[in-house]
This record gives sequence, structure tokens and C-alpha cells, in this order.
Amino acid sequence: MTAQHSKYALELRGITKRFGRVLANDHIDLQIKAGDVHGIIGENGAGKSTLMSIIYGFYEADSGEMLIQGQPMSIRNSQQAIAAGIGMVHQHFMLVDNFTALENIMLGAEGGARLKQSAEQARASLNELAKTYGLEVPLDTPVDQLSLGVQQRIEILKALYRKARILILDEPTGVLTPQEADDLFRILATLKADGVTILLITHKLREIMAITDCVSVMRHGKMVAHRVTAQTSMPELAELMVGRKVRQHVERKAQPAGAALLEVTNLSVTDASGVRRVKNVSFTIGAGEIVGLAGVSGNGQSELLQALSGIIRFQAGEVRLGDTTITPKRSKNPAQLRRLGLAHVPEDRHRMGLVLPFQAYQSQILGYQREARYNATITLKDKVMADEYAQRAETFDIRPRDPHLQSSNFSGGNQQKIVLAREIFADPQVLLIGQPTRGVDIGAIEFIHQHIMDMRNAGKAILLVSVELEEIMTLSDRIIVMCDGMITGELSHDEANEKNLGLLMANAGAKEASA
Amino acid sequence: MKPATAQRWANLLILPTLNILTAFVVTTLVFLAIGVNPIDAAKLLVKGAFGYQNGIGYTLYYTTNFIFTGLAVAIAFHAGLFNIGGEGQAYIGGLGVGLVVLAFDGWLPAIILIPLAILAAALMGAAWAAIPAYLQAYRGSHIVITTIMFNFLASSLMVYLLVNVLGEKGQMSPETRSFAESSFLPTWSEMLGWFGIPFASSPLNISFLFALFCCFAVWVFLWKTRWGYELRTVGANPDAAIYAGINPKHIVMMAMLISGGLAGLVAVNELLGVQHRLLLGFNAGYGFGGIAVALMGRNHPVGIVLAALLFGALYQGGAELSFDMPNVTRDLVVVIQGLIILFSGALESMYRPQIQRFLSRFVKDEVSA
Amino acid sequence: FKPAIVYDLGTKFDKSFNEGVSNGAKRFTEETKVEVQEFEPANDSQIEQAIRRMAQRGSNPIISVGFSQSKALETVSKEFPDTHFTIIDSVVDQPNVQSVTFREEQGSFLVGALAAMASKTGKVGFVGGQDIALIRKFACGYEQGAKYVNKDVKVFQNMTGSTGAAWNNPSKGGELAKSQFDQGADVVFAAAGGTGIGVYQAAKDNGKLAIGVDSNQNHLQPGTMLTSMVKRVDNAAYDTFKAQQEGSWKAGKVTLGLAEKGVGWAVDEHNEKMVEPYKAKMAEIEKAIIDGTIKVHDYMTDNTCKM
Amino acid sequence: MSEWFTLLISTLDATLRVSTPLLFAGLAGLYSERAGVVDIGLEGKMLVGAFAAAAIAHLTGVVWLGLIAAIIVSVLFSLLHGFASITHRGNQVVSGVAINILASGLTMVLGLAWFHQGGSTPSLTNNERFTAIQLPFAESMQTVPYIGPLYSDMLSGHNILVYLAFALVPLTWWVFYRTRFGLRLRAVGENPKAVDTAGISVATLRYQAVIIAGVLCGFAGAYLSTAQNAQFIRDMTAGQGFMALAALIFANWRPWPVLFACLLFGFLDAVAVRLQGVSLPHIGTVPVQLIESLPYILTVILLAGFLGKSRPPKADGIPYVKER
Ligand SMILES: Nc1ncnc2c1ncn2[C@@H]1O[C@H](COP(=O)(O)OP(=O)(O)OP(=O)(O)O)[C@@H](O)[C@H]1O
Ligand SMILES: Nc1ncnc2c1ncn2[C@@H]1O[C@H](COP(=O)(O)OP(=O)(O)OP(=O)(O)O)[C@@H](O)[C@H]1O
Ligand SMILES: [Mg+2]
Ligand SMILES: [Mg+2]
Repeated sequence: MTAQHSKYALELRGITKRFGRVLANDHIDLQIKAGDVHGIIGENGAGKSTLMSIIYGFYEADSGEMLIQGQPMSIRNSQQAIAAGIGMVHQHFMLVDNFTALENIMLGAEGGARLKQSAEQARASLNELAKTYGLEVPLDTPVDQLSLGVQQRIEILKALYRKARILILDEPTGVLTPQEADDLFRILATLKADGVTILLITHKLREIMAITDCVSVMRHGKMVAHRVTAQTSMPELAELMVGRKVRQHVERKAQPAGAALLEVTNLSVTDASGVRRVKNVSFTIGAGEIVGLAGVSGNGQSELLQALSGIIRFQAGEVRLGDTTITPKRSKNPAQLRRLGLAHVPEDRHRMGLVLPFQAYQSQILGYQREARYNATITLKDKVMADEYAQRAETFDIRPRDPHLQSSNFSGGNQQKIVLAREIFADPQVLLIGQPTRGVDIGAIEFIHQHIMDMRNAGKAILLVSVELEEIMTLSDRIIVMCDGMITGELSHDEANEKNLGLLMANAGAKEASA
Repeated sequence: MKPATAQRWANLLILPTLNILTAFVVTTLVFLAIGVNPIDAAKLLVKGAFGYQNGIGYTLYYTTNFIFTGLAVAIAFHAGLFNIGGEGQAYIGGLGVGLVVLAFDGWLPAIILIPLAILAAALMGAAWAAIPAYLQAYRGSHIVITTIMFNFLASSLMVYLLVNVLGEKGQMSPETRSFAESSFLPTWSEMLGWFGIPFASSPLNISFLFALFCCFAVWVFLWKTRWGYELRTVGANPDAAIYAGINPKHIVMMAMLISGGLAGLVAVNELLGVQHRLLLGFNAGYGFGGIAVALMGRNHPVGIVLAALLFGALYQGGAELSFDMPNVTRDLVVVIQGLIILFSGALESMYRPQIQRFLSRFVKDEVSA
Repeated sequence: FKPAIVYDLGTKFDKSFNEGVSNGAKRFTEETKVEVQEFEPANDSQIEQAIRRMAQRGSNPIISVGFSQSKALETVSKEFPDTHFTIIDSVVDQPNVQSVTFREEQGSFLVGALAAMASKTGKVGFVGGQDIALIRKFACGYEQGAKYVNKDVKVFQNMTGSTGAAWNNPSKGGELAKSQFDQGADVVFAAAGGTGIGVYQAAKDNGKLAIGVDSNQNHLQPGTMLTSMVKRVDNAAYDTFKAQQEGSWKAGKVTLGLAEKGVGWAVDEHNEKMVEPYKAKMAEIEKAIIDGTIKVHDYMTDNTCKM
Repeated sequence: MSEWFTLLISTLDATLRVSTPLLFAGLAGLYSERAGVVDIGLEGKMLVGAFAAAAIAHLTGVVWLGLIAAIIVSVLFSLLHGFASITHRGNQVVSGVAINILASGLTMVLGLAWFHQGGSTPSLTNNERFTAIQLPFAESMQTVPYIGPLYSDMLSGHNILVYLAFALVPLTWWVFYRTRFGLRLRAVGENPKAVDTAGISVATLRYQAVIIAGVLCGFAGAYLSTAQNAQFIRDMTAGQGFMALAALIFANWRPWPVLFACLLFGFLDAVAVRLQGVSLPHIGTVPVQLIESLPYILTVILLAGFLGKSRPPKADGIPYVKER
């Protein structure tokens, strides 16, 4: 029996966690063998991060128990987790922007009360770690000046510096180029060789198959399956994730691109801090065409999208929308652009797409609140708005239907549907779509993809920005790739594949040029 | 009952009530600390505030001021702004009234003079709010601080003007000459008199009705018009506003101008209605009182009317109290004010967890979409 | 016979004006065992309310303290023609109102003269509270007095501020006094309510002389208080009640100057020695003012201070 | 030696006196806000501190006990602020407003009930106050031209609290940038979540910060009522708490600049006092109201960003919420 126990680095029994009315984790049981790389997959919102945060003591479980190296442990805060040898790289990095890498790593593990000495010690042991695992980072640079890849290494160093024997990584590759991801996996391999137990959360089945020993699947807060990686397959995992067979791709009938509806020439965007985010980008989108914009997040796609939708101004170049020409001098704000037939599904629905405290039918007119059909002389026509919403909720199967429910109380997928419905019903000529399926589970994804495809078939020009290569490759007629603010290449639907996209995303070979 | 509705009622009724109760409990302790029997005090207070016509008149007259400043704070709040400048805006609103009336009361008839004066009050109040608003919107300086500064500036300016420019010569106190009758607002007793209903003379005048009208107007504006929609959008989520093509800068200006205008209207009640001259410190305490009122009233006109009524009663009843209880002074009302701001403002959700737990017993989980 | 007082804005214990009145009332109560109803209003509109309440409760006479009450009293006195009102520091022209005003300029003239005499540096200072006409009246009289004794005396004048807070800002008062000392002044007259406390403190800390105001403040900093410009509001209050009691109360305008002993300079055990050498000269000046050979200009007649 | 020089000396001398309470309060705000807790309750905490100091100093006759009382009471109010804004994640500005109003009311009510002097406390004798102390050689230095007066008239002859206030600046800098506590304090004001995941309690850190703020406000209050003055008087802080806040913002939330901001405002005040009634060439006499508003006007101009962009701590004023 004791032998039995000690072979698990970590064991969870009946872990339950609810957030208000959300049951994020529902009696989770989990056993992680020491020295394994253990994968955890699940739709967005399935409860993965929550579970990890509980293991790491960031959240406290409502009930359930946890054993580490066979010993029952009650972990109430991260301090205790760290002491128990658990380290975590969070989905969203936990770094103080204006601190240096060194300060960030030391924070909470300074040693003495005086910084000077502890800093020296830290520096020494970090160089040590850097050598053994190939984790070089510039220790004295403020982290906000470092790439996401480097920031992630800092997070890993944070964990190792605290002598973590169990390392949790929450969607680590989400922000990395395929090449950076490979480096990461190499590092993980060395850690594994050192006997570190690794918990890897990811959406990418390919990664699961590549480096995990075992894999567990979560769905809507429950742990639904455990598999030994060697004995399972991607289709099976996908099925387990969604709970039914997944139709791989949406119908796409061949259709020649029509007249150019959106024409971008030498567009450049400089942000507030004077950094050039977009560097003379040019492309066109024709009627009935979906152009995918691929790239690792943070390489200018967001800025491009915002510039095109009038949220931020661009400093150089010009945009032709239908027969209107927009230049830095004759710029247009989002309202004007909407009137010109441009609609925009923003990347982050919580930040931009919705007003969470508003009722659903009110969020439904966001951006169109001045349209005649909603307005009497002074007052808004609530009735009209509500009815219209009800009808859209029908067509887009937004659940629950209640137009008066607070936007915040809809699930991620449904919130996304609300936004999408709004922009599609506006019947634009040009549609800009950012991350249409982020935080949406596969059922909804299919649905959303179908609607985007319908728009294309209806002869609209669509720009699709997404970090999900899958998505881009399924939907796009053409794919342009951005890296460091520049377009590094363009591929047709047929020639595109993970490999060559990855290379373009990393702008491999062209590094000097861009520098 | 749907969880959402249960939640709404909890927020709308249960929480505020508990908060106020807490404030009053602590007040009772203060009473005991200075050796006053709370029960007697409460009795006197209520009687003084509502016991007789003259008392009611005063209560509602104070209420009027608090409605104006409360609305001012609330409308800014919905735009995500914290206007601490009501005090100064009311003061400068008074300047507007003063200038107009002193200039025209010689020859303009009431029909024209009074609306003109009211307009001036609103405009000047708005103007005084405009500068902090501009600095917030276009220069990114923190409106809380700037409005505080502008309160200080307003009172300096007013004193300078009253002492050196507008003040009546040979007059002891720095105040202007009395306004002409044509600028007087009809008092409650006069108005009821027209219908043959007798009412004790008191400062209560028609601006109370005007204040109630403003409440209605504000309600329509915020929740029924596109401007209100845009204003609340900016308050709830500035990024979404920009995405929607709403310019937050413009909204900040709009919200603060309206806010300042409302605060300025205090001068209508005070100067046109009661004092009939421009004098120092007629605005004292109403600006900050407005914060308490808005918080207590959940930034909703109806709540604001109720909260304002409570504060009016406290002011009037408090005065009565100090009449009969020597060691109760006006400062006690200040303390109560502070406690209310503390418990229904800063500590508004102190009881939320308990309420949550209580509700969850009755309300079942919402099934995920 | 129920005497009552409605105090000026600001507290009853302002160590000067209101306090003077309440002292008068105390004295009256001690002698006659008649309780006096008192009220401290919080804002302008409470004043009218308070006076009315007093009248309704049958108080008579009612003293309303301070110029800020004239307006209110005007209204209320009309409503209660049978009640006697006495207003201090302002004039209300009603058949049932007695208006008591003081010749502060004369009192200030006296202490100004004394200051000039006591000054070794030939520089004296004045610290006012809130910058309003009344306080400029003090300043103006003070300056005239100083100039009368010593033509080329230098008189520094500072006002603490422009809002009501200027009556309660001892720190600022102290700083103002110190700055005047730095510029060579060695006697300073404070007509600044609570702010004065800071002035007297500063004088003590720097070994200079200070002059109190309204009621006799010599005891506040014995040794460095040269004197106080007393304004006998206590008498005014006391006399009003007494008169009413004896049925000799009369409406109309009462102006209390030096002649009427309404204003003056305080000599008591605390400053006896200090002022000994100047007593004669002071008496002379007093006489001259009373018989009109010295005309003291009243700032408030034309809002200018011409010598 | 020129009259101007002596005038300058006396002005600077006054500057030190006037800046001291601003400095205490400004540093208080610095600790609080760098930890992410906005503190516009400085005014109120100073006020209760001043009241407690004067009251206890009078009752016990020992000024140091007064100081301790001031610190305790002011810290209690800080804890109230913490309770509202840290434990219950309330609106920090509102809590600050409440504290200011409460302070002004309570000091009056209790003052009246206890001392029956219209809210003031009885005035203190010199041995119940902090009085001037002479620095070594102050006498002998006198004669040395320029440096002499500078040392003995300006630097020397202040009370102990003045020197303490100025000593606190380098100390604060050292704490912020050279100690573990400082590192964590700065972190929690920028990104509390990072601090939390690093295994440090956000609440504890923030409470520590507001408590320090309370202590410093206690000093500020005690200075007002037992050093600069000799008794408590209603609302005697007269807006200095807000002035300190302005100084803090002006200083962009950094220790040394806070010192300079406070000195600047103090200097303006001191100059204002001396400029009053003085008729300047061409301009004539400047109205007192204008002079006394000068610091506020300047602050507004500074806030308007005409002197660089202000960069508050990222998490300043934002309650730390772990679970939505
Ligand atoms: N702090 C929180 N407060 C309230 N609800 C939360 C919180 N964090 C997560 N949730 C909810 O808990 C559920 C699980 O969220 P969680 O982040 O664990 O999902 P996930 O599997 O990590 O999704 P993703 O793949 O997008 O990271 C979701 O319904 C989410 O809305
Ligand atoms: N911030 C929140 N406040 C209140 N309820 C929330 C919040 N976030 C999520 N929920 C609720 O939690 C449930 C799960 O949310 P989540 O976004 O994880 O859904 P999901 O599992 O992603 O489903 P979907 O497939 O629609 O995205 C939803 O029913 C939603 O009502
Ligand atoms: Mg997650
Ligand atoms: Mg989801």
C-alpha cells in the first residue's frame, strides 16, 4: 500500500470549487505519477485553470483533499504550495511589468530582509539553473521590454528557483511560435530527466501526443476520462473533450474573389510609447473572400485590426473601403466606419464587445445605438430593441434567451454569439473578425465558423485574425502572416500548413532584415 | 424566483437597509458616549423634522439642496467619474444667479428674470465643472484631485468678489444688496395660499418641485436616451465605448457639465428661494452631503430623493435637537453623515457574503448555457 | 421674562466675540438666577429658524449676535411685533429692535497707539482673520492710532484668509506673526478669532508682544500680552437683559464707543507693569477721541482707509 | 549682510516649518498608494491625530504621550480605511471622504463633551509641547557670513519633529529600494496578483502599508497641535492633507520628489505670507485670495500634465479581487 502511495507525486480526491453560481470543479479525482509529464485537456471554461490554481493554493477548494508524495496536505495559499515543492506557470503571466527579471524571480523568495545580499545569491543560483536547463534570460531588463517567450522562461525560472518538484504549466504554448514551443518542450524534457513531475494544460492535442505520458480530460467542471497517451488517439481525445464526434471542417464551396472591397496600402501604426507596431502593411480583400491573418499574438495583428476599425489612428499609408479613401489626415472613427459598411468583431469580447453590466438586448445595440430604428425623437425604443434581440437569439441559438439577463451572466460562448449576431445582422460589406472562437467550446465553434462561411458565400469581404492556426487554415481563402509588424508571407488555402506558417510566423531567416 | 431577480432585490433593498441601520447603531453609540439618551434624541429629531408644518418646510427645503447635489454626484458616477466638486460648483452657480439678478432685477419681469437666473446658475456651475472635466478628459489629470482643488479655488474667488467687487459698501458682512422682489421664488405657503390652504411660512419654495422634476429628467436621460446609453457605456467599459464609436472625452465633458449644472441649481433654492442675496458659504456642506445622498440612493433618482429626505430630516431635526439638548451640536449631524458615507459607501458590500449565503439557500444554481 | 441668545456662526467659545456675549449672559444668570436660552446656528438658514423658534416659545428679549443675522431678524421681528430683539454689530430698523454697534475703530486706534509706543523697532503688525470689511475697520483704526503716535511707524498688515476657515487657522496666524517679526515688528495685534491663539503663541515663542481682541485675552499668554482691545459685547448682552427686566428696554440704534465704555483697552494684573509707562499718554488720547479732537476714520463708511 | 538675504533666510526658515506636516502626510500617502491603496483621508487622520495629541498632552502633561496617542488614534482610522478598502474592497475614495467627514465631526463632538471649549482643547504650556532645539555650535556659527545664518537661523532652532520628518525621506527611499519589504510594497501596488502567486499575502502587505500611513499621519497631527501650535482647534488641518496629496501626485509617487514637492508648496505658502499686502512694481498689491490659492492653482497646472505625464502605481485604487 505505502509503495502504492509514494508512486504518486500528486493525488486529488473529490476536489470541488464553485464561483458564485458557477461550479468550476465538480468532485475532481486525479492521480499524477512521479516523474511523469501529465497532460490535461478540456474545452475553454472546463475548469482546468481553476483546478491548477487549487493545486497551487491560489484558490482554496470548497471540499476535497490533496496528497503530495503520498502525504495528505491542506494547502491554503501559494506559500504552502511552494513549500510543498509545487510551482506554476500561469496562463496569464504573473510578472510585475516595471520590475527586472531578477526582481520578479526574487519576489517572495528574497531570503534576507536586505535586498543586496539576497540579490547576489539569487543571481548566482540563477546562472546555475540557466546552464543546467538552457534557460538564459537577461536578469536586469524590465520584463515589459522582453518577449512573451522570455517572460515565460522567467516564470519557469521562478518555479525552479523555488525548488519546485512538481511543475504546472497552463497553456504554455498559446503565446509561442511553433519553434519557441519546441524549445520549451526541450526544456521540459530535461526537467523530466531530472525527475520533475510536470502537469501540462493545453488545447493542442498534437502537443499532448508529442510529450505526455498520461492525459486526463475535463468537461464542464468534471474529470471525464484518463488515458495513457500511448494507448489513445487524437480523435478519441477530441471526442472525449466535447462528448460527441467532432465534424472536422465546415463546407467551403469554391468561389472566385470578387471586386476588392477593402484595400490596405503601406499602413503603419505607431503606439503611444512611440513603438512601430505595424510596418507598411499592404493587402486587399475581395468580395466573397476570407483572408486569414496568422501570427503569434503580439506581432501587430491586434493593432492592425484596431487601426482598420478606427479604434486607433494609423500614422501612414491609406485604406480604401468601398469607394471611400481613409488616410491619417482624413481618418474615420468607428461610428463613421460602421456607416460605411464595416463591421468588427473585437478580439476580446469582455474588454470591447460587450458591456457586462448591461442587459443582453442593450449590449446588442452597442455601436448601433444611434441608428434611426432604435431611436424616437429623444428616447430609445426599448421594445424594438428587445424584440429584435429575441429574434437574433433565436437564429443564433443564444442561451438563455432572456433579453433582460445581464451580459456578464452568459457563458463565454454565448457572449461571443451575442457579439457575432450583432455584427452579422448589421449586414456589412466588410467584416473584421478577431479571435472568433477564443473562450468558446467546440460545439459553438462549429456554429460560428458556419456563420462566417455563410457571410463569405454572401459575397462579403472578411478579415479573420486568429491565433488558432486550425481555424485560419479551415476558413481562409488566403492567409497572410505577420511577424514583428510586417507581413512575412502570403499563402493560398491549399499551400498553407502548420510547418510553413510556423516558419513565416517566426519570420525565420529574415531576422536580420527586421532588426 | 429567478436568481437574477433575487440578486437585484438584495442589492436594491436588503443591503442598503442593513448599511443604514449599521450607521444608526454606531450613531447611537456616539450619543451614549456623550451622555445623551438616544431614544429621546430620536423622538425629538423625528418630531422636529416632521412634527409640525414649519419643521416639514425646513426638512423639505434642505432636501431640495441634497437632491440637486445628489443627482450631480450620481450622473458623474454613471460616467465613471467621481465629482467631489459639488461644493464649489454650487458656489459658482450662486455667482451666476447673483450677476444676472443684480444686473436685471431693476427692469426685467419675473417671468423672464427667474428662468434667466436659473439658467445662469446651471451654466456657471457647469462652467466650473468644465475645467476639471477638460483636464480629466484631455490631460489625464485625476478628477478627484482637481475637483477638490476647485472647491478651494471657488471659495477664494467668491470671497474676493464679494469683498472687493460685488459686496455692498458699508455693509458689515461681505454680501450683495438684497435682490428685488421680482426675483423671489414663490414659497410653499404662498403657493398653497393661492388654493386657500394655509401652510406655515418656511424656506420651502417651488424649487423643491423643480428638484423633483430634475430627478425625473435625469432618470429619462440616463436610462431612456441614447446619450444616457453612451454615458453609461463609458462608465461601465470605456474600451467598449471606443469600440462603439463613442468618444469618452466628449462623454466626460457632457457628464461633468450636467453634473456641475445640477450642483449649480443649489443656488436657485438658496438664493432665489430663501436668502434673496448673494452671500458667503450658502453652499456649506451640501456638496459633500450630495456624495452621501448619491451613495445611499444607489445613484438612482428615486433612491436619491429618499436619501435626500433623510438628510433633510437630519439637518432640520438636528437643529431642533440642539435646541433642547445643549450638548448635542450640529457636529453630530456631520458625524452621522460621515457614518452613512462610510457604511453605505465604502463598506456597502460588507454584508454581501452573508446575504449571498442566505439567498443561495433558496435559489438553485443557474444551469450553464 | 425669558431671555434668549442666538449666537453668531462659529462657536460660543470663540475666545472673543460670541464668548463675550455668553459671559455677559453668565453674569446675568449668576446675579438674577434667570436661565438664558442659547442656540448656536450651523448655517444661515438656521439663524432665521432659531430666532423664530425662540420667539414662538415666548422668549423675550432675544439677542441675536452678529451682522450675519440682520437679514433674518428683519423678517422675524416683523412676525413678532410684541417681542423685543437686540442685534449686536448690525443695524435693523424695526420698532421692536434695538441695534447695538461698536466703534471698533476707536478701540483699535487706542491699541494702535499703545503698540507704537511699546514698539522698540518702530514696526508693528496686524493679523486679521477673514478678509472682510469689519476686520479692515479694525486694521484701519489700528494703523491710524500707530501713525498718530509715531508718524513714520511701519505697520504690517496680513489677513489670514478669505473663507470662514480663516477664523480657525492658528498655524497660519502663527506664520503670519512670525513673518512680521522677521521683518522687524515687535508688537502684533490679532483680530482673528481662533487664529489669534496662534498669533499670541508665536509672540510668546519669539519673545514679542501681542494684543488681544474683543474680550480681555490678557490671560492667554501672561507676560507677552501687551493688552486687549475689548469690545464690551458682554455689557451689551447684560444691559439688554437687565433693561428688559426693569422694563427700561428701548428700541432704536445704540452706538457704543469709547465715551460709552463700549470699547477700550484692557489693563489687569497680567499687563499692569508693561503698560504702566504709557498710561498717561493713553488717557490723553482717550480724552481726545471722546471730545472729538481726534477724529478716527471708520473704514466702513467709504471702504477706504484714509489717514 | 543684505536685507534680502535675511528675508530669504527667514522665508526658508518658515518653509521648513510649514513643509513638515505636508511631508509627514505626503510620505504617509506614499506608503499607502505605492501599495495600491488610495488615501484621500490624510486630512482626517491628521485631524484626529492633532486632537488626540493635544488632548492627551494636556491631560497627562507629557507631550510624548500625546504623540503616542495621536499615532494610535490615527492608526485606528487607517485600519478603518483598510477594513473598508482592503478587506471589503470598497471604493477607496469614498472611504477617504467618509474618514475626513467623520474626523471633522467627531473631534468637535468629543472635544465639546470633554473640554467644553467649543471643540478646542485647553492650550498647552511650553513643557507640554515640542519646543525648538538648538543644533550644536548654532551660537558660535552665527557670526560666519552667509553660512552662519543659514545654519543657525534656518537649519537650527526647530523642534524635533521637523528634523524627524526630513530624516524620514532618505529612510523611506532606503526602505522602498533596498529592502525586501520595499520590493514587495512596490510590487503589490503594481500587480497584486503576482505578489499573491508568489506566496505573499496581498492583504497583509497593504495593511502594513496603511498602518505606516497612519503612524505618519499621527506625527503630522501631533506636529500641528503640540509643536507648531499649542492646542487643538476645530478643522485646524485647514486642507493641508489635500495639499500633501497634491504634493504626492506632483512627485509622481516617489520619495525624493515628495520632499521637493512639499518644500515647494511650503515655500509658496511662506512667500505668500510675505508677499501679502506688499505692492509689487507694475502689478500693484496682489489680492490675498489669489496668493492663498497659488498652491492649488499650481497643483492644477501640474496635474494638467504641463510638466510631464504622471504615472500612478498601476493597481492604485483598484481593490484586489481574487474571485469574481
Ligand atoms: N475567478 C473566477 N471567478 C468566477 N468565475 C470564474 C473564475 N475563474 C474561472 N471562473 C469560471 O470557472 C469556470 C472554469 O474556468 P477556468 O478558467 O478554470 O476554465 P479553463 O478550463 O481554464 O478555460 P480556458 O481553457 O479558457 O483557460 C468558467 O466558467 C469560468 O467562467
Ligand atoms: N463572470 C461571470 N459571472 C457570472 N456568471 C458567469 C461568469 N462567467 C461565467 N459565468 C457562468 O458560468 C457558466 C460557465 O461559463 P463559461 O464561460 O465557462 O461557459 P463555457 O463552459 O465556456 O460554456 P460555453 O460553451 O458557452 O463557452 C455560464 O453558464 C455562465 O453563466
Ligand atoms: Mg485556463
Ligand atoms: Mg466558454
